[in-house]
Amino acid sequence: MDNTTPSVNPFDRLLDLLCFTPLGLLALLVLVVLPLVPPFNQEYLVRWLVSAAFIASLAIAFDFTAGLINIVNFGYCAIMGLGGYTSAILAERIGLSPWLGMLAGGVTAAVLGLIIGMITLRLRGIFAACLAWFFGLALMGLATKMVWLTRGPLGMRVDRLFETQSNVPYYYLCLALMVGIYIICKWVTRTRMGVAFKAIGQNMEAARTSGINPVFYRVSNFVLSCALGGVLGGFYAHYYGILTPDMMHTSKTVEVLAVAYIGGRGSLWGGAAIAFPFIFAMELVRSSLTNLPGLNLLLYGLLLIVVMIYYPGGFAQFFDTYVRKPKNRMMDYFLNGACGSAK
Amino acid sequence: MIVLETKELTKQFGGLTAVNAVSMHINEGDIVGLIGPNGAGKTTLVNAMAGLNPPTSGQVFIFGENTTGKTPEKMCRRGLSRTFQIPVPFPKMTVLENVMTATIFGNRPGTIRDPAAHSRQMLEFVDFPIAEDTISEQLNTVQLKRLDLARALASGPKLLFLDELASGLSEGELKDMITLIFKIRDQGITILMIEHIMQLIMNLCNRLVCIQFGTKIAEGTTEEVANDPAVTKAYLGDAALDCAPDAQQPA
Amino acid sequence: MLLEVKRLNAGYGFLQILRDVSLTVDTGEYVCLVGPNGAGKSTTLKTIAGLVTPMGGEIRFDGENIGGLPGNQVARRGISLVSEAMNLFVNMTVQENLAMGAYTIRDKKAQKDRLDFVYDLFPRLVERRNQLAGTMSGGERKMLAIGRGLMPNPKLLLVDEPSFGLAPLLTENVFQSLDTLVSQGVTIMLVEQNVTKTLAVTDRGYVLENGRIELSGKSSDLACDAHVRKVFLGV
Amino acid sequence: AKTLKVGVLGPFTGPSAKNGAEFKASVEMALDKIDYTVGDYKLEIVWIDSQSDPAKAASAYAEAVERKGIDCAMQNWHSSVAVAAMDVAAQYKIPHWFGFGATEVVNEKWKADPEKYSYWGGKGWPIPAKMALGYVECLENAIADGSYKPKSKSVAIYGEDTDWGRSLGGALKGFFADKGWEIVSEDYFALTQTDFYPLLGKYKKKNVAVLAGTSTAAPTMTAFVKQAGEVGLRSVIIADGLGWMGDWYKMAGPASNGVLDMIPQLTTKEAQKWATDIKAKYGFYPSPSAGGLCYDGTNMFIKILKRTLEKYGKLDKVTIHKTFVEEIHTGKLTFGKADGALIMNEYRYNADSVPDPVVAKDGYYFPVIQYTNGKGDIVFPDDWKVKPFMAK
Amino acid sequence: MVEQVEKRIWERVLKWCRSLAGLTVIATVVIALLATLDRGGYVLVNTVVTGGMTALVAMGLALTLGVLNIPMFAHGEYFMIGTLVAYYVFTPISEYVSTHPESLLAFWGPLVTIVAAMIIGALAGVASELLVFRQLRKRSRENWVMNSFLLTVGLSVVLINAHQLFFGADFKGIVGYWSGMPFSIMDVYISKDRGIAFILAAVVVAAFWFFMTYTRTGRAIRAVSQDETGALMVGIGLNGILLLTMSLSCALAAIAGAGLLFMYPSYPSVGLEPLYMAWFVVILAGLGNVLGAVMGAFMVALLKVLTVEYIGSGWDFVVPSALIIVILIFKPSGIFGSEVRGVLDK
Ligand SMILES: Nc1ncnc2c1ncn2[C@@H]1O[C@H](COP(=O)(O)OP(=O)(O)OP(=O)(O)O)[C@@H](O)[C@H]1O
Ligand SMILES: Nc1ncnc2c1ncn2[C@@H]1O[C@H](COP(=O)(O)OP(=O)(O)OP(=O)(O)O)[C@@H](O)[C@H]1O
Ligand SMILES: CC(C)C[C@H](N)C(=O)O
Ligand SMILES: [Mg+2]
Ligand SMILES: [Mg+2]
Repeated sequence: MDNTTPSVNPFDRLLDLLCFTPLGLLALLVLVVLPLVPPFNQEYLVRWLVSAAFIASLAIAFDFTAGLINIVNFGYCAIMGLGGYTSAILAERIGLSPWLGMLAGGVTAAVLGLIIGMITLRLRGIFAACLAWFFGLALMGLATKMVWLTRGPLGMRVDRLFETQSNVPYYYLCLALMVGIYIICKWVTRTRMGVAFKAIGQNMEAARTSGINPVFYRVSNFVLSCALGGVLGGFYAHYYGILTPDMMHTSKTVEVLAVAYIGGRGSLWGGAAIAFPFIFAMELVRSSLTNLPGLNLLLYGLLLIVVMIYYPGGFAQFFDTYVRKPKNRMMDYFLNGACGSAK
Repeated sequence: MIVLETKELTKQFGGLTAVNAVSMHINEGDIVGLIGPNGAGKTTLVNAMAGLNPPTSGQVFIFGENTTGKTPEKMCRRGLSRTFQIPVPFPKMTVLENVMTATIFGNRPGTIRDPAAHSRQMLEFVDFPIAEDTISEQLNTVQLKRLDLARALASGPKLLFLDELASGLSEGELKDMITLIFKIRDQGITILMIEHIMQLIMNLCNRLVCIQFGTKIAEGTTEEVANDPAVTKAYLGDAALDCAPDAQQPA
Repeated sequence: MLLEVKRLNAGYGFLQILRDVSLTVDTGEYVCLVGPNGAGKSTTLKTIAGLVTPMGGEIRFDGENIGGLPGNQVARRGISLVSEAMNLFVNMTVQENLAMGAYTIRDKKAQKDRLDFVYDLFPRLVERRNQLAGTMSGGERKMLAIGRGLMPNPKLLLVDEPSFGLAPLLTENVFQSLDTLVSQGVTIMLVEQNVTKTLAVTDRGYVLENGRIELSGKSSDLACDAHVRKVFLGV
Repeated sequence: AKTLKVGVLGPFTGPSAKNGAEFKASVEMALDKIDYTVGDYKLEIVWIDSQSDPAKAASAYAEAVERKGIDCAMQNWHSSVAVAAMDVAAQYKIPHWFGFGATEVVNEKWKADPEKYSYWGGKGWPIPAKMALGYVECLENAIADGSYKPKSKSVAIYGEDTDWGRSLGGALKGFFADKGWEIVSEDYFALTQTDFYPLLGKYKKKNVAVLAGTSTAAPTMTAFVKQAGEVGLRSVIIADGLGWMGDWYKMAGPASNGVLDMIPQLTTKEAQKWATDIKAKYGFYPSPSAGGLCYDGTNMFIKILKRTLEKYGKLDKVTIHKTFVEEIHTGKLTFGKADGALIMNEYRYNADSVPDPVVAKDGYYFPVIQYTNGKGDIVFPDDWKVKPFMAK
Repeated sequence: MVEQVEKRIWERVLKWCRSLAGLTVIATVVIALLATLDRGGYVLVNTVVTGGMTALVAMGLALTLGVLNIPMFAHGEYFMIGTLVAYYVFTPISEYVSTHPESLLAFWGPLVTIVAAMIIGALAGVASELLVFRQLRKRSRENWVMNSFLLTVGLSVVLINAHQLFFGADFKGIVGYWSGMPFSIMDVYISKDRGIAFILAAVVVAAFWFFMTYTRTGRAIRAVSQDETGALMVGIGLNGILLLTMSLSCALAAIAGAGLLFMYPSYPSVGLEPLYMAWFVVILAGLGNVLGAVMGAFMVALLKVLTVEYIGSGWDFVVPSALIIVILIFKPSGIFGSEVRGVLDK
């Protein structure tokens, strides 16, 4: 909200425009080169990278609703699944290109987001979360029972996006999606819309009497968040090559939610930052301790409990309070950027 | 000129009629007091007029236009603001951000160049005692009410509803409050206030409306209403005698 | 001394509100605590009642240090708080609320006696005994809150802003009830914004400003004190 | 010595973990016997947990290839996993042996690009349509010889809502309809459902003569059978899959008397010894259709490895795949009772059948059995039967 | 005088009938009767029996919501603990009984099992309260509903996987508790297990209701649910009550689990379905409304039975979800109204 000082050089201004700090940019660069350097150039690690980037993107888009307007969209993965199914069905039935399919997935998800947004309008907190949850369950039920369309639990086979067998292109695509989603979300929060989101998330009545139209802002928030989820669903479909109603299950939403909250609600970047180490740690435990099946999930549950008890603000809050206040000016620039906004 | 008028306004909650066919009006430049026992329906009446709880039946006219059932955000754009009996502004925002939100959304886009400066001005205007970067959940009730007032003023109202703005103030602070409300009135803002503190009512208001069990029992100039036996019986008790208007009332 | 508070420090989280507050209340006294907004009056009462944990200092009640005990333990020792927010059980009836007030009394007969006492004091509650507390008007709730505070036959009753948000008629009623109680021998510590009124009815008073006790003395003396008049009455 | 890393794909965690446990036990038993050696190769097992989820299974599979460096793989339980895993196998050119996953989809996919999917060597379980006829014939026979007189020729189809449940249900429906039975209803329920009172009440009202269907989840299937008894249904119940889990009778109890199932029996001495060995070592009785088939599949894989070594002098993914194409898909290499097969007479594949094994009485064949007190007796086909079919 | 009282009661009944709660209850009963006439007695009987069991699970969930203000996602896991304990207690008993059929245990064994499950369930509740929820409560009450909800999500993951790790993933089930012929009501057969489980549920629900309304401790629990500070002020030990409530709620879930072992064998994620059912009920009835949950359980049961009857098996997720969405739209606080403050006010 502050005016930028005129002495800022063009690089910093661009960076600020893209909502990145120098640290954030560095992190992004690391992610970009990661699949090219050993040991990360092995395909299975690239797969882990893809799933981390995927969860990270979902966490950002999820946090856009949960963190900003304080409504937990508990059916988020079902909406993502809707995007995936749309894209897959269009590709299969009318041969639509997967790229357009992903967009179409975004559009259907957005329409559903519009409906859920309109309906939850009158509801608060936990009720809205429950409603979204039951929407998700109903959607999953439909995907299970509309066998003629989705093949139900039998799973729907989808053509993959790229011809190659390598996962690297998928990784870059997903990374690009992640950065794009982050920038879109962050941009929106910088406009007056962002102020409105914060306001209606905190006190609906005061927001309304201050002249904020909650219908418009709440619904647009839902629509954007769901649309992004739908696009990601399209990516999921054309990456894994198979869709089952299970991908819409609550436990999938829980995974996203855990990453977003451990990362730090409302920060947008927290979930993305935490997703990579989190997914890698989980996969490592799982694949190294195969004789103790379930141990990785047990650890993940414990982690969630510990974070929630001792640091409910998540990683972002920790970072903001302890790391982000350096004495040194160079460090300060590095961590906070020249203009002091974002990542 | 009449800035606000209600016709047979009624509001029911389930079986309970909280406001029962109330017709009243407010003239431009007035400070009107709305009094009545606890649970009489004052807050409900104000909510119905401000669009927060649409009335069950009856009509509201604001600046001559029928605004019955219009949403509060639309009312706000038309120049109606209000404070809350139990204020909880945006708890996680700083004091300044709170006011800025109203500045940004309450005024037509483009009319205010520098929202931050405008908001600071508002805080100054209401004499806000605490640093502007305090997170507002750390404020106490009285400070919250003051903040709520600044927020309400920031959206540039022509008509302002105040719901028990002064409860919890000590006698000295009441004096400051009286001065402040006159200052607001002098900006050309018409005021409707709910209040239980007779000292304030008697000093500030030129007209009073008294309701009981949701029904209007008296309306008129301050003296008329305050001396109305029905009002004395229902509301004031002996206390009315203690709080005759002060001599030093500014013109 | 019934209650002796020595150099009490207290606050919320890292935010300290009370600084070295010391005060005493003797059995049968009617004492008031006045001060401007945010001075920490409610915090003082809440700390005595065990709802806020003290950061330092001592609270002696009947000779025993009760500082740091949780609220329920304090209540068991005979201190009752009628809080600003009243904290009624909104989905219980008046009678049930009063019964909860006597939670610490296990003797059925004694409970009955206390109930009769409260109903005598506030006949209005008798009429409403089967109404849900959440549906009562503000003044009735205040009566109920005071009534509930009296149920355990407390040695010390702490009352926080009984007139807050009440219509003048009801305010009058509440003050009269408090007077009656004092005349029946209950020890009361009152916090109230209406300073003139408060100083007129109580015996002794403390003035709290910015978390410190600035003045204390007989209420009639305080009422004439120049500082008090300047701070509270603006004259 | 040289090592050959063999992946074993199975649901080791998740809802079907019990099957995973049977897989694990059977594979270990088979490999223990040869001391994990084939020729001068040491076999090293890499467990690949499918977690009953195709997406996760695909990741885990790829990881096993790249990180743990498996050269070949075997087994699998779920159809949905098979559909996903066969792509991964094709991608890395990993020969995969004996994956279960009965679904027609696998066959369709396979046939669409036989070269690419030839890595999905041979299925461990043929499509349901090839098996389900037995039930209908069994009942028709009984009607013909007068030992079974249904009030009406009506049948209700039920099943778990998965590829497996629907394909078997569909097949049964077709066969029954062909023989002039009336299909009263067709219901598919969630894999985890265990309360069938409403559904069974409906069947009771309609007075259905036969209930026919399947579920792979033991709690589901046993609950269905048990509750059918409780609501007083007198219908003949076909509960395909009831006996697949070793300990099923502990849950189903006497309500299972008279229920029909298709399950290979542990008829031979070796087979029974194998079962007691597993019980002694792992603490549970294995089922012939999960553990037993897996055990046979593993042994057949060992035979394949031996042949490959013989023929090409080395074991790697290329040579093993060559054996698949040249020896198995042509029907040259088979595995039968003489080789020590416990369950089937002979596992044999040919150009027409691939990826399925040849279904025939002397090949891969499930007899129909009827339970009494937890023990199944073959009631069909006639030349194997030990007891006649008995209506309730 | 008597007449007047009668008239008063009559008026109140009439008023209740015209309220949403009354209308839905009446509609439920009417629909149930119509469906029974249409399809036969089993519709009614199944509804009642299924409803009783659902009530047990839902009541515990409503209790944690109402008193502790925790939207419990791990409730199913206490159900799972109930099944697990019951399996390990009952298996030896049933082996003993099979060799000594005349022993008293043939009848009392199952009850012993259920009581054991109840005790362990209560202990599990105590452990979770002490190790998890109290730790959070000590640190911060801010955003409590959401934070505690996430805690329960974590708890659920931990418990499911702990089961998998220590007890394996196989199905640990039994044939049944009581042997013997099924009862028959209205030409519908009900197994002894189901019948007794229903009676058990009815007894527990009644006892629980009595406890909550008439005992000192029960009242204290309700008081805490309505105002924690108020409860402290009148001398109610908050920690004790919270602990008690948690253990009660978990014990209820465990009783349900143990009572239904014959239908739900124990395995790690057995609790998911009961959890969903319980949430359906609790939302339908109103968050935290314990007695409403009992009524709601029967409604959900009817809905389930009718869905299977008229639409088909497997739709019993879609239809209730859709209905609950509709209810939330028109009456967010549920049919019987919500008693939760933190949820409603914030
Ligand atoms: N949302 C609601 N639902 C049901 N009843 C309500 C609702 N809001 C207010 N009421 C009831 O309507 C009546 C009028 O309430 P209102 O808040 O308008 O009183 P008031 O005059 O502002 O009183 P006070 O001076 O105590 O603030 C009260 O009896 C109250 O209980
Ligand atoms: N729960 C809380 N958390 C943080 N700060 C608080 C809390 N409650 C009160 N405060 C702060 O403590 C200070 C003293 O509050 P307190 O309520 O004791 O004042 P008071 O003298 O009773 O004032 P009033 O006349 O407004 O009731 C205020 O500045 C207030 O902001
Ligand atoms: C092995 C089969 C009988 C069952 C397996 N679940 C499938 O889907 O094919
Ligand atoms: Mg009011
Ligand atoms: Mg106070």
